[in-house]
Amino acid sequence: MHPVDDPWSFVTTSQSRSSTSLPDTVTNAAATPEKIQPYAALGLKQDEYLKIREILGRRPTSGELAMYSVMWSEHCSYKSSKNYLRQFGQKVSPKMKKNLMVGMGENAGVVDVGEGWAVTFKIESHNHPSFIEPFQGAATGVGGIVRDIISMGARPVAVMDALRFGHIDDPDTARIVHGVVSGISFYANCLGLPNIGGETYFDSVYQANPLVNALAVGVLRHEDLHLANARGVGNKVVLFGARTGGDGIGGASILASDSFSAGGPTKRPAVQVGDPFAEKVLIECCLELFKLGLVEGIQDLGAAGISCATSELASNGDGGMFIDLEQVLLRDPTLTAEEILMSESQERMMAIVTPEKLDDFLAVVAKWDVETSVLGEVTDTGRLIINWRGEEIVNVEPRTVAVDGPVYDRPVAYPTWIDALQADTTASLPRSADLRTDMLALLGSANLSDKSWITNQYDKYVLGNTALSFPDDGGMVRIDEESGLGFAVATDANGRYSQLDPYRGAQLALAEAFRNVAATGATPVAVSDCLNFGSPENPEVMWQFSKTVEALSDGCLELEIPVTGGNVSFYNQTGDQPIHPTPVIAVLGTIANVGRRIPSGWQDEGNNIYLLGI
Amino acid sequence: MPTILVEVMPKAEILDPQGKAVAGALSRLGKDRYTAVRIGKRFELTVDGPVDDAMLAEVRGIAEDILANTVIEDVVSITVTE
Amino acid sequence: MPTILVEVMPKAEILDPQGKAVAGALSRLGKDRYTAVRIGKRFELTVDGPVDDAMLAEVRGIAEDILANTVIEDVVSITVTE
Amino acid sequence: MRIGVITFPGSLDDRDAQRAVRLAGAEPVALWHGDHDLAGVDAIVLPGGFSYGDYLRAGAIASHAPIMAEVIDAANAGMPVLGICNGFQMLAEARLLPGAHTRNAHQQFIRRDQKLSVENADTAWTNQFETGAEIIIPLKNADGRFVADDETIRRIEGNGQVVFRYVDVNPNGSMNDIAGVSNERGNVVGLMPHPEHATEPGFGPDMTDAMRSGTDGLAFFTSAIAALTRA
Ligand SMILES: Nc1ncnc2c1ncn2[C@@H]1O[C@H](COP(=O)(O)OP(=O)(O)O)[C@@H](O)[C@H]1O
Repeated sequence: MHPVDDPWSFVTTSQSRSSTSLPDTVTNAAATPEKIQPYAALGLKQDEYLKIREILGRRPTSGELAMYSVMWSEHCSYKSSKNYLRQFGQKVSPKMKKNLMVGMGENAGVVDVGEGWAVTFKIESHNHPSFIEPFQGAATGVGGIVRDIISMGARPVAVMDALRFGHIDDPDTARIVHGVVSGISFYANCLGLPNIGGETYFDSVYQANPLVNALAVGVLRHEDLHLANARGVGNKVVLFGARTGGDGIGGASILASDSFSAGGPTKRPAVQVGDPFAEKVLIECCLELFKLGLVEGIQDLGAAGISCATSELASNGDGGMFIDLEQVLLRDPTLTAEEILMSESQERMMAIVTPEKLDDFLAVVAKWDVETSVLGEVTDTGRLIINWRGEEIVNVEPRTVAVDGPVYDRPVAYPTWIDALQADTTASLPRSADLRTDMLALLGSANLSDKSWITNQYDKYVLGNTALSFPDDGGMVRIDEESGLGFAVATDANGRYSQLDPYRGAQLALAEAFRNVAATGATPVAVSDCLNFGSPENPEVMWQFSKTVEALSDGCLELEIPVTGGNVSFYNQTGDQPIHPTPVIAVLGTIANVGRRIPSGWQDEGNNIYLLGI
Repeated sequence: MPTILVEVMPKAEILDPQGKAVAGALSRLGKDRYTAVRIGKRFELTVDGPVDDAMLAEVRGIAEDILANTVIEDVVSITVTE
Repeated sequence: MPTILVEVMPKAEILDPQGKAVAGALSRLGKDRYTAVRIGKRFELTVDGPVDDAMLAEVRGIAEDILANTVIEDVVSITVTE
Repeated sequence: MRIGVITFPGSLDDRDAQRAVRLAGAEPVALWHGDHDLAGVDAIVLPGGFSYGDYLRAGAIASHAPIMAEVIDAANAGMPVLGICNGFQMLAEARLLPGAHTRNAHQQFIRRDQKLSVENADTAWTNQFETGAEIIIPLKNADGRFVADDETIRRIEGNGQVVFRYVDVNPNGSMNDIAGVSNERGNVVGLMPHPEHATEPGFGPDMTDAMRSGTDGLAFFTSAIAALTRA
């Protein structure tokens, strides 16, 4: 039994733990309803815990509690944002749906770009891990978003990074900036993905809460589209890629849904370490599996690891799955069942494979030296059942874990300070008599300075298709070498505008990204967004959030381009002080022939210069 | 001049991709009696003057704060040679 | 299980920019009694079964051929622990 | 003319090298590190990337790949072999080329459009250049600092084995500004910059007259074709 005052006793890596310790079984859970469980330390509220007991008709086993706690975390369940994000699916015109092959809800949205090609893209945050361990945090952020792209059946072809750091003169800023930039450089360069653009911005509101948002784009032929579902009774559930270790255990709920001050170092879970080489091999291996038609469904393992992959695959498929957790290949043999369920070890994928194709599947995986194990199969029980050492430790309806988590209508309050902030216009700023001084101050400011010290650490040449990148307004990549078909992407955000007026700030960011894509010569076709906010439990933050989503969905309807996916990152705050609301908007465009791109910068002597707009 | 040797290894529970790659290479070359390879760092600090307790304490601090990243690495030994 | 420890250092005549960078960082922090810092590698090979002379000879070969590049590095020690 | 491009786990610019071979007028042949088979090719390119993550040392683990036995035999028999970036590191680790590579002096990955001088236009991969020509080729690496002992440096400088030198900026601290070297016979050449990324207008390095227009890399591949045609 776990004493309440040490709720982490089953998720630490203490040496004393014996690897033969008996797991908490379903039978045991039914027999010991009175057992006290550490739900609060795992980030669950009391009513959420009671809800789990109600769903199961008994107390959860420790394994089930681990699964529910990570999957019902803000990070995985979108419990505070779900009610708002619906607007992206509601405010749509027929034109917005026309080229959409996969919309929101899957790992990444997919857009038909013609000639039998499709493009998938998504932007995601890795803010909190990047503060704790900037290099590995940023590196694994790139790794995670790239796996989302592979799991759609696409070849990843480009990345971008939107970064926000604290004040440039703060002593801690250098640690974070250089760690983050070299982490992104290391991981993406090593994967062979060109970096085609991004943003870098310094402001003290991000001091102890930097924003590291990574975007990846992939291309695929229409017939290669894959989805994350487990269908076909008897089909095998296969885990492949890196071995499972003690990385980021509890990370999904603790790292991503609480402020840093809570917890403290003793409970701080191990950070994840990325291995881009393993991921590169995994990409090539997956693409070969797709080409040979050897997988029925596929899902990457990110936050919440096996808990997430099994419950999501089962929910999106026939509903039943049996897993023998002992088949998971471990890096650390002392891991407990609960730790294996929660581990966030990187560079892993889960596939559904028919029994007839299993041998061919294993042959391809062996060719790439990727480790694999068959964990179980799709069943018709409607339950996700997980065994460990011959005992049943999980028996749940998968949708209750992955889909029907709690949804909150959090209180919303208009921030009273905003009127004063808006009233404090530039009129009150001192005017300097000297334009030269103002100009020099601007030129010397961190946010307007040249970013090539960052972009020079990023490979833009690899794959040979980069048509535009820094210092252009948007990145552009050729998809088809024969026809010249290509896509362009730009990301933009302005937290200061959003702080002043979250509705108009979000629309300005959307409009800027839209313009940046249009300015390359491409036609904007889709949006992905990463919404970085403070705590949703703060009604003023929730108001900012509600205005932002309303603004984006209205704006997208107006511009007639759909939101195909994105990410919400809450709890970006230091103590009680939230960051500025920072929706980072990525717009994707298409262009029939990248040869007709329009670079930024003066091109030829004698060209005329025009200023357009109002 | 005396040299202080600081040795740093990746924490046991943290993935060591380098070690993994070398272990794989060894087994592909038919050298398969090595069940694991882990790769750490070896720092040689050359010191001007004698090494006393105060200096050793300072090195201990440097090792934890600068030479190792204690989020993912452990300082496994500090020794003086010569 | 026994562990074989192989230690590799950059050759003395080869510039070690990483070591230089660390030395620079130390002196900027006011820790200026360190006249040089050199950074090498520490390999821990876990072995299945006892370590005999044949195995040690094999490890010596592996160290020279794979673990170190003898154009720029020296194998400075091979020891068995546990 | 068939030019093989070997893919290792972690190779990144292999398809780019194949494209460059095609643009230069030869037939690219994909080769696999795990095979003991050169498929009858006339020349070989070891492409750029991070084989085995560049763990241990860049190129070190790949230099022990099965196919390297055949590459070493072919190189010693006079077949043109080009190592680009990671391929250069592998050739050095395999001792087909002199010297070694360490981390860039400034400790960071660097990508830039690099000016080089062609110091020796008499190799299998440079015969379409003039000696002394200045070319612009993209460079991108983390472990690109060429080092060797004094004796070796003296020898390769004396033999004309220094094939390329960095001009204006030494991007990684390489000794004597050395960007690329050859073996004594001149059939094996390795360099850190990436000629395959300067072969297609619109996707190459910036040149003084137009952005992304550089195609100075094509001559590497046409040189190999010329060397083989002459042979
Ligand atoms: N973190 C980053 N990653 C990749 N590219 C970046 C990053 N920061 C800035 N850039 C690129 O550098 C160029 C200049 O950026 P910036 O100074 O923000 O100009 P702008 O205001 O025109 O976007 C752009 O092409 C942008 O994409």
